[in-house]
Amino acid sequence: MADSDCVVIMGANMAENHPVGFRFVMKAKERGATIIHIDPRFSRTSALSDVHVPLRAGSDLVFLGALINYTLKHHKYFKDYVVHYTNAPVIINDDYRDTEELGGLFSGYVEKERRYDAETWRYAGQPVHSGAEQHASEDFQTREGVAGQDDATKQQTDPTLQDPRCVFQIVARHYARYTPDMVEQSCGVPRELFLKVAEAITSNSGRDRTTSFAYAVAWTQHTTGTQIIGACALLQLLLGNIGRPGGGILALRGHATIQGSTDIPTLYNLLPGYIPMPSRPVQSHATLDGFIREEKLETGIWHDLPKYLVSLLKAWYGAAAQPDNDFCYDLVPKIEADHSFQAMLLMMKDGIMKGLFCMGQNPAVGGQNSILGRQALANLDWLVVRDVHEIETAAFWYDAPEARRGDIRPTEVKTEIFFLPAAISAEKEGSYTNTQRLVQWHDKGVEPSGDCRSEATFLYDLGKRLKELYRDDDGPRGRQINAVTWDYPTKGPFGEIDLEAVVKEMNGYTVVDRRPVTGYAELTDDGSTACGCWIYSGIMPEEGRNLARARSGDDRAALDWGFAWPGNCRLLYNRASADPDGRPWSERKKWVWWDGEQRHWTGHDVPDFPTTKPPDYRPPPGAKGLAAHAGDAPFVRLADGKGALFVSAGLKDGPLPTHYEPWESPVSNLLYPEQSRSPVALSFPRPDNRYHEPADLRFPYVLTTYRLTEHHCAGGMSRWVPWLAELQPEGFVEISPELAGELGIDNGDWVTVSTLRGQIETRAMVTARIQPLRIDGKTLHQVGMPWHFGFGGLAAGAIANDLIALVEDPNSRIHQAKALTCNLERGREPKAGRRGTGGEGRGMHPSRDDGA
Amino acid sequence: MTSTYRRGWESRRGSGRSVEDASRTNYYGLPAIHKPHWNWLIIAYFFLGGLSGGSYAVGSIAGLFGDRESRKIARVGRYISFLALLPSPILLILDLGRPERFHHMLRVLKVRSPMSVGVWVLLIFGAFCSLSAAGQAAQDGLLGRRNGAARLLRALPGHVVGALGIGSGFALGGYGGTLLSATAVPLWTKNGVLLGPLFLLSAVSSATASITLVLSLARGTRPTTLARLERLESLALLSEVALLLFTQSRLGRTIARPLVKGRLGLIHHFGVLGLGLAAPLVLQYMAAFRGEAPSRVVTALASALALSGGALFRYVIVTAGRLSADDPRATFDLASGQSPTAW
Amino acid sequence: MRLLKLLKQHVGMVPNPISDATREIRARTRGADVSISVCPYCAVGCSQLVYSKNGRVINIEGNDASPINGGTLCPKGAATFGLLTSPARVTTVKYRAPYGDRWEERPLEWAMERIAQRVKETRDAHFEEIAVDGTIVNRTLAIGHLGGATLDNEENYLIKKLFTAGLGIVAVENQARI
Amino acid sequence: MRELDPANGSIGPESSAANTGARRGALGFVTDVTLCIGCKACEVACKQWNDLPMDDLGLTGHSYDNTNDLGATTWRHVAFVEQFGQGRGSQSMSNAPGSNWLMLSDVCKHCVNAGCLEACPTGAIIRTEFDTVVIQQDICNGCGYCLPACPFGVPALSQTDGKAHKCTLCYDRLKDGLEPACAKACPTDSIQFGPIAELMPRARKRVTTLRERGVESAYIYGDRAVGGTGGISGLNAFFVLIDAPEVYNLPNMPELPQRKTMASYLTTIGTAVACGVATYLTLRNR
Repeated sequence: MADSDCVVIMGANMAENHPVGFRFVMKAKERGATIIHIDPRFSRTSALSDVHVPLRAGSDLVFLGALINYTLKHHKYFKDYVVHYTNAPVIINDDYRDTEELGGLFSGYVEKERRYDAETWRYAGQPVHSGAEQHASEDFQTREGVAGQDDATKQQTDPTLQDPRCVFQIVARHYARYTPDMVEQSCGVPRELFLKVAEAITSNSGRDRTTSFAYAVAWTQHTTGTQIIGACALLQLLLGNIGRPGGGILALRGHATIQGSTDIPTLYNLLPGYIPMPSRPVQSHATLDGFIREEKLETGIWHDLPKYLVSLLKAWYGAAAQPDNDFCYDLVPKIEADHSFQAMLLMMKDGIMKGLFCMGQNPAVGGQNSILGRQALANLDWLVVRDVHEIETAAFWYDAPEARRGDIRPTEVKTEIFFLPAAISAEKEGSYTNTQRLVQWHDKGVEPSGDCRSEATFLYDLGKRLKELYRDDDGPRGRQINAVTWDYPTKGPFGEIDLEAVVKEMNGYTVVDRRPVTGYAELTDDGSTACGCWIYSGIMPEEGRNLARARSGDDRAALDWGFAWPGNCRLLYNRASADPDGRPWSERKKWVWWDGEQRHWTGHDVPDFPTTKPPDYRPPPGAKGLAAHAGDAPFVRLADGKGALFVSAGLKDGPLPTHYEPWESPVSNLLYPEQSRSPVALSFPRPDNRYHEPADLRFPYVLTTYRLTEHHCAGGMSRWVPWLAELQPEGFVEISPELAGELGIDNGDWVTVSTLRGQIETRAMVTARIQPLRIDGKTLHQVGMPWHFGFGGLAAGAIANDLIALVEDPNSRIHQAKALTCNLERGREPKAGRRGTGGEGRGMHPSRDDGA
Repeated sequence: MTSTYRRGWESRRGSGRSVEDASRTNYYGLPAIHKPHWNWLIIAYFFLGGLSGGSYAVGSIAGLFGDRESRKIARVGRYISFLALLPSPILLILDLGRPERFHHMLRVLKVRSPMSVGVWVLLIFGAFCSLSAAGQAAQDGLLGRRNGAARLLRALPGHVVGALGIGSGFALGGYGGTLLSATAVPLWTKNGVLLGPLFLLSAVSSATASITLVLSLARGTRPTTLARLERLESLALLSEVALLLFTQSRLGRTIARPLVKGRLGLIHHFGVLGLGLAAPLVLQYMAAFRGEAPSRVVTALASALALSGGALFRYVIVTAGRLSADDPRATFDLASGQSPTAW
Repeated sequence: MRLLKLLKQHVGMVPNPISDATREIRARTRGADVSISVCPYCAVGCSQLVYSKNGRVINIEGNDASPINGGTLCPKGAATFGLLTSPARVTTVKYRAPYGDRWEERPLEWAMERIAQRVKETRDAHFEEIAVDGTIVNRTLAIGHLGGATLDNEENYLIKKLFTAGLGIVAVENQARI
Repeated sequence: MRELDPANGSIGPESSAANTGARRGALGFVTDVTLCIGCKACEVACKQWNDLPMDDLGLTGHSYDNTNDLGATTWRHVAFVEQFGQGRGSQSMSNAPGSNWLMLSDVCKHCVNAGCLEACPTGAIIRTEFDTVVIQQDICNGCGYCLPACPFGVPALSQTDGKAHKCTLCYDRLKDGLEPACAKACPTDSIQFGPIAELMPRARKRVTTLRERGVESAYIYGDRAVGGTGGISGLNAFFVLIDAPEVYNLPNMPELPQRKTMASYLTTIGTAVACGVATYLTLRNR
C-alpha cells in the first residue's frame, strides 16, 4: 500500500480501526500519493486524507458505478491490461438481458423464489454448467473458482472490444446511467467533487501508476455488500490495478485471525481451504464422486479439488478413511439450509438449537437485532461461554436492559450457563492469519492463571471426554466421533496439546512416514497424503520448521517474516504486475517478471503463477488444470485465468454489480425505481424482526454504525480494560448541528433512537463531522452510532445493535448495519419503558444530567 | 415500542450547540495551566506568617528606641510575632501531600525558588523570633526567675537580637508575594514584582494594626503611642491601597476578572478595599480631621478592620489567582507576547 | 572538596540533587524473559514482545523487527498488557444453573465433564443420520458454535474438526459473517 | 517580543541552530500534528509502561477527547479540535496535510529551563543526563509549587499518593537505551524521539516541506521564537503545529516564571527598607 499513488478508503475507517495499517497509507501520502476517503462521516481517517467525500450511507455502488462509467467514457482504462488479463473481450450469450433492459432485474429472475437462474449469464458457446441451476438455490458462499467458466479453451472473444455482446460493451451499457449527476442526486456528493475524485483515481492508474482501494465492513454490511466489492474489483481491473504493487483492494478485517477463521473456516458453509460444505439439497453431494463431479473445475487450480478433499478427509478421519469407504465422506455432516449467524439466532429463538458454544464472541451486543439475540440465548438449554471478561452474552439473564427493567426475571430463564475463563494470546501459542493472509505465530509467554485455559486445551479435553463417552457406541453417532483422529502430543502443566502438531496436520503430510509435504502440489487423491487445509500447505515444509514462526523482516515484501498462503506469495495474482510478454509494466511498478535467460518468473515476491510457464505459453487443446491457462493469464485461481469483469456464475444477485437501495432507505432507487431493494436479499420478516418500508416517514434518518479506535468489536476485550475504557467511556450518537438545531438538541443531551426492533437512549455528540446531504432535492440527515457498547464493563452504553434488523446479503449472508433508517428524539426514554443503558449517572454535564 | 412521530421543530428548545461551539477560541474552556491546590491552610499561613514577620520587624524597630512606650510596642510585637509563628510550620506541613517528608525542604537552597528561600527564611526567622520571644518572656518573668536558662535569656541583648532579625521578619512578610509571583498564574505573575511589596505592606499594616489593637485594649497605653502606631498603620494602608489599585489597573480586563466579577469581586471591593483598607483610613482621618485624637474604641475598631482586611487580602489574592489559573483566556492573554516582561 | 561539591549540588540558583534511588533506576524489562507474540485485537497482525519475570507478564510492547508494525502499536494493542491483567478478568469457572439467580463457583473438571454430558445428551436427542430424502447427512442442528476470529488458526481447525467432522454440528460460525 | 503570526512563520529553515537552547546531547520529542491520527496509542502505551491508573472522567463531549488534560495519571494527552466553521471536510486535493479536525498529542515539554524544576523546594525535580526533567518520587513531598510554576500546566498532584507526577520521558527506559513508550507505540511517527540536535533540523525541514505543500501555517512550537520563549530557551519536547498555539491549549509566548524572581526580590527588599525607615521614623518618640 505504501507503493500506491492514490489510496481510496471507502467503506472503511482505516485510521481508526487499523491505525497501524494506516502507517502505510501515511507513507504513501508522504511520498506524494493522494488519499481519498469516501464515507458518510468525517472520521479520523478523513482528517488525514486529502479529500473527504461525504456520501449517503448505502449509496456506495452508485458512486463506484459512476467511477466505472467515467473510466470507460473518458477512455481512462488500461487497455493492454484489460484486453489480456480480464474477460472484457469475452462474448456473452444472446439470452443475456441486462438490468437496463429489464428495469433493474437481470434475465433469469425467478420471482416466486426471489432468486436468479444464472443460465443466461454464461459465456457464448459454453455449455450450461452441470450444477449451475442448482447452485443458485443453495446455500453456499460464492467460491472464487466458480466465477469464471468451466473451460478456458472454448471462449469466444473480441480483442477489439467492439462486439456489442462482449463483456466490455455490456459493462459500458450497464453503467451508462451511473453519471456524475446521478451521484449528486443519489449519493449527495456534488458533481465537481465526484469529478475531482474520478480524475485523481484514473490519472493515478495505468502503466506507471497504481491506485489501491481499502474497504472494511461498511461495504460488506449491506444487502448488496458482495456487489459493492465486485464493483470495486471491476473498476480496479479496468484500471489495471490488480496484482500490481500499490494496487489492489484491501479488505480491512477486524479480528486477529478473521482471515484465518475463513481460510480454516469456522463457517457453516465451508470446509478448510474454501471447499464448499456438502449440502443435502444438492443431490450430487450425496457421494464423494458426485461432490467432486459437481465442484471440480476442469481448468485452473480447482482442477485438483479431489486431492485437496481426500487429503482433508485423511487428516480428519485418519485410518478410518479408506478408498473403499470413500474416505469417510459420509461422516462429513451435510448442511440443510442457511445456518449462518443470523439464521442461528432464529434457530435458537425457535427452539431448534438447544446448546451453544460461544468462544470469544459476544452476540448479546455484537449480534444484529440483539434484543432478539438475547431472547434466543434465554431459550437455550445450555450455553458455554469462553471469554476473558464476564461479557454480556454470559450475563444477559440478570444484567440486560430487559432484566434490569424487570421484563424478564433470572428465575424465568432456563439456560444453563457455563462460563469458562479463557487464556489470551500471550498465555498460549498458536498462529493468527492477518488481513493480508500472513500467518504469524505467537509464542507462549507465561502460563495462564487460575482456570484460564486456551481453547485448544478446552477442545482437546472436551474431544477426549466425548470420545470416551461414545467409546462403545457403534452407531453413526459413535462412528463419527470415534473416527476423528484426536491423538495429539501434549505438554505443560495443563496437558495442552502441542499446536505445532496441528500445524503439521494443516500443512499436510504423507501418510506412510508422516513427513510434512512442501506444498499442495504434493497432495494426492488416493489417500496417501493427509492435509487439513490445502491452502496452508507449505507452512511447515519440513518437520519442526514452522514458517509462521519465521521472523526476519525487510522493508520490501518481507518474505521471511511469517507465511502467506498460497506458498508464501504476498501479492495475489502478481503475474499481472508484468505485461503480457513478462516485462514489468514500468520500472516504477516492478514486482514480478519473467527472466528470459533463466526461463523462470522472478522478482520481489514469490510468484503465485507457475514458475516456469513462459509468457508465450498457449495451452494445448484439452489441457486440464493450470496447464489450461495461457502464459498471460494471471488469475490462477479462476477457471479461465482472467480477471472477471462479468461474473457469469457463482453470484446470487447478478453478473454485474447493480445499485439497490439498502433494505431500509429513506429514498427510493433513482436508478431503478421499480426495484428499490435488492431483489434477492434474504429477509426474515417476523414480529420480532420488523422492517421499515422504504421512505417510511416515521423513520426519517439514516443510521449507520461504526467502530472507534479505542474499542474492539463488541467490547469483550476492551470495555473492561481500564486504559481503553477511559478513552471512550460511554456510548453516544453523532448528529449534525443542523439536525440538532431542528430537534433542539445540545451537545451532550440525552436522545432516544428507535427502530421497529428497539429503542435506546444515549448521549448526543453534536458535531459538524456529520453533515446533512441533499438527496434528490431534499435534505437528508444521517446519524452514526458506535456499536461497541453494552450494559457490562467499565465503558457502558446502549447497544446499537438493538436497533438493527436481521437481513442478509444473499452471497455472504452478512447483515446490513451500515445503512438503515431510524427515528431520533430529544430526551430520554419515557420512564415507564426505560431501558437501562448502563451508562447512567456518568453524564458529561453533571449539573444538567436530567436532560428530559 | 416507538413513540409517536413528532417533528423536531415543534419543540425547539436547545440550539444545536455542537462540539465545535465549545472550542472556538480555546480548548473547551479548559484551564491551560494547573492551579495550585492551596486552600485555607496556605491562606492562613500567608496571613499569620506576614503578621508574625511584620510584628517582629515593627517590634524590633520599636525596640531600638529604648523608651518605655517603645519597649511596650516591642514587647507586644515579639509576643504577637511568636504566637503567629507557632501555627505556621504546622499549617505548612499539613498542606503537603506527604507531610512526613517536610524535612525534604531542607535538602536544598534554591535562590530562584521563593518557596525554597522562604523555607530557610522561616527557619532563620523562627530562631530569631523564638529567641526574642523567649528573652521577652524571661524578662517578664514568665519562665521563672531562678533557672539558668531564664537567667541566660534575660542577659540576652534583646534589641541586638531584634535588630539582626528585622531583615528575616520583613523577608517572611514579603516572600509570600514573591512566591506567588514566580508562577505561571496570570493574576499573580502579571506585575508580579509588585506582589512582594504588596504582601510586605500588608504584613506591616496587619502587624501594626494588631499591635495597636492589643495596646489600645491594654490599660496604661499612652494616646501618643497609639497615635504613632496609627501613623505607621495609615501609612502602610495608604501605600497598600495605592499599590493594590495600581497593580489591579495594570492587570488588564481578562486577567483582573476574578477581582472584579462575582462573589470574590464583592469580597475584594467591599471586604479588602472597603472595610479592610478604606474604612480604617477613614476612621483615623475622620478623627484627625476633627483635630482630636481618636478614641480608643475607634482605634481598636480601625485596627481590627485593618487586621481582617489583611486576612481577606490574602484570601482574595490566593483565590483570585486560582480562578485566573482556571481561565485559559487569562493564561493566553498573559502569554500573548504582548509585553509580558514590562516589569 | 567534597563539601564544595555538596554545596554546589544543593545550594545555588538551580541545584540538581539526584537521589540514590534515581541513580539506580533501570527499565524493569532488564533481565526479563521475552517471547514474541501477535496482537490479539485486529487483523493487521502486529508483532509484540511479551516480557515476563518469574512467570508473570510485566510488559508488552511492539516488536521493532516486524515489517508490519515496526515496534508500533495502536491503543488496543498497547493495552494488551491491560487486557491480560484486567482487574475484571475472570479466572475461575462460573456456573449458572437453569432458572438460577446467581453465579456459582464450580471446579473446572466438573464443568468439563458436565459440558461433555450435555453435548452428548443434546446430540443424541437430535442427531440426524439420514434425511427424509434418504441422503446420509450425519448431523445435528441442535448445537451451535459462535466465535473463532479471535482464536488461533489451530483452534479454529480443532473446532471445525471436533464439532463438524466429529460431532456433526453444522451451525459453526464466527465473526467473519458480522 | 513580536507577535506570532503562524502564516508568516516564526522561523524559517534559514534560522540558525540557536533557536533552541537545548544542551549538548539533549534528548526529546518532536510531535507532528500533521501525522497524528488521534489514535491515543501514546496515552495507553504511556499508562501501561508507567503503570498509571485510569482517570475515569466519563464522557466529556469534547469531541473524542475524554481525558481532557495532562495530569498526575495522564502523561500523554491527545487533544481533538473540530474546526468546521470554514466549510466542511478536507477537499483540497493538494496533498496538503492538515484538516478541520486537529489532533495533537500533548506531553511534558521538558523545558530547557524548566519552571517546575526551578520552583521545586525539595530538589525532587532534577535535570537528568539526557537534559530531561524528572520528578524523583522518593523525594517529592507534595508541596504542589511545581503545579502553578509550569506555564504549560503539566505536573499535577496525585490524589492517591499526594506527590507530583508528570512525564519522565521514560527515564528508566532511556537508562537502558530504550525509546520512550509513547514514541515507540506511535503508529504514524507523529511522535518522534531522538537527540534534539537531529530532531530540530528534521522538524525544520518538515515545516519547509509542509509549506511547500501548501500548509502555510505550519511552524515549530517550542523553540525560542514560540513556546520556548521568555527565558525558557526552547522545549526539549517540541511540536509541529498548523494553527495558533491557543487552539491546542498551549500558551503562545510563555515565560519562565522565575525569570522575574530576582527583580521581585529587589522590589521586596526595597519595600522592606522603605518600611523599615518609615517604621523607624513614625515610631520614633519625638
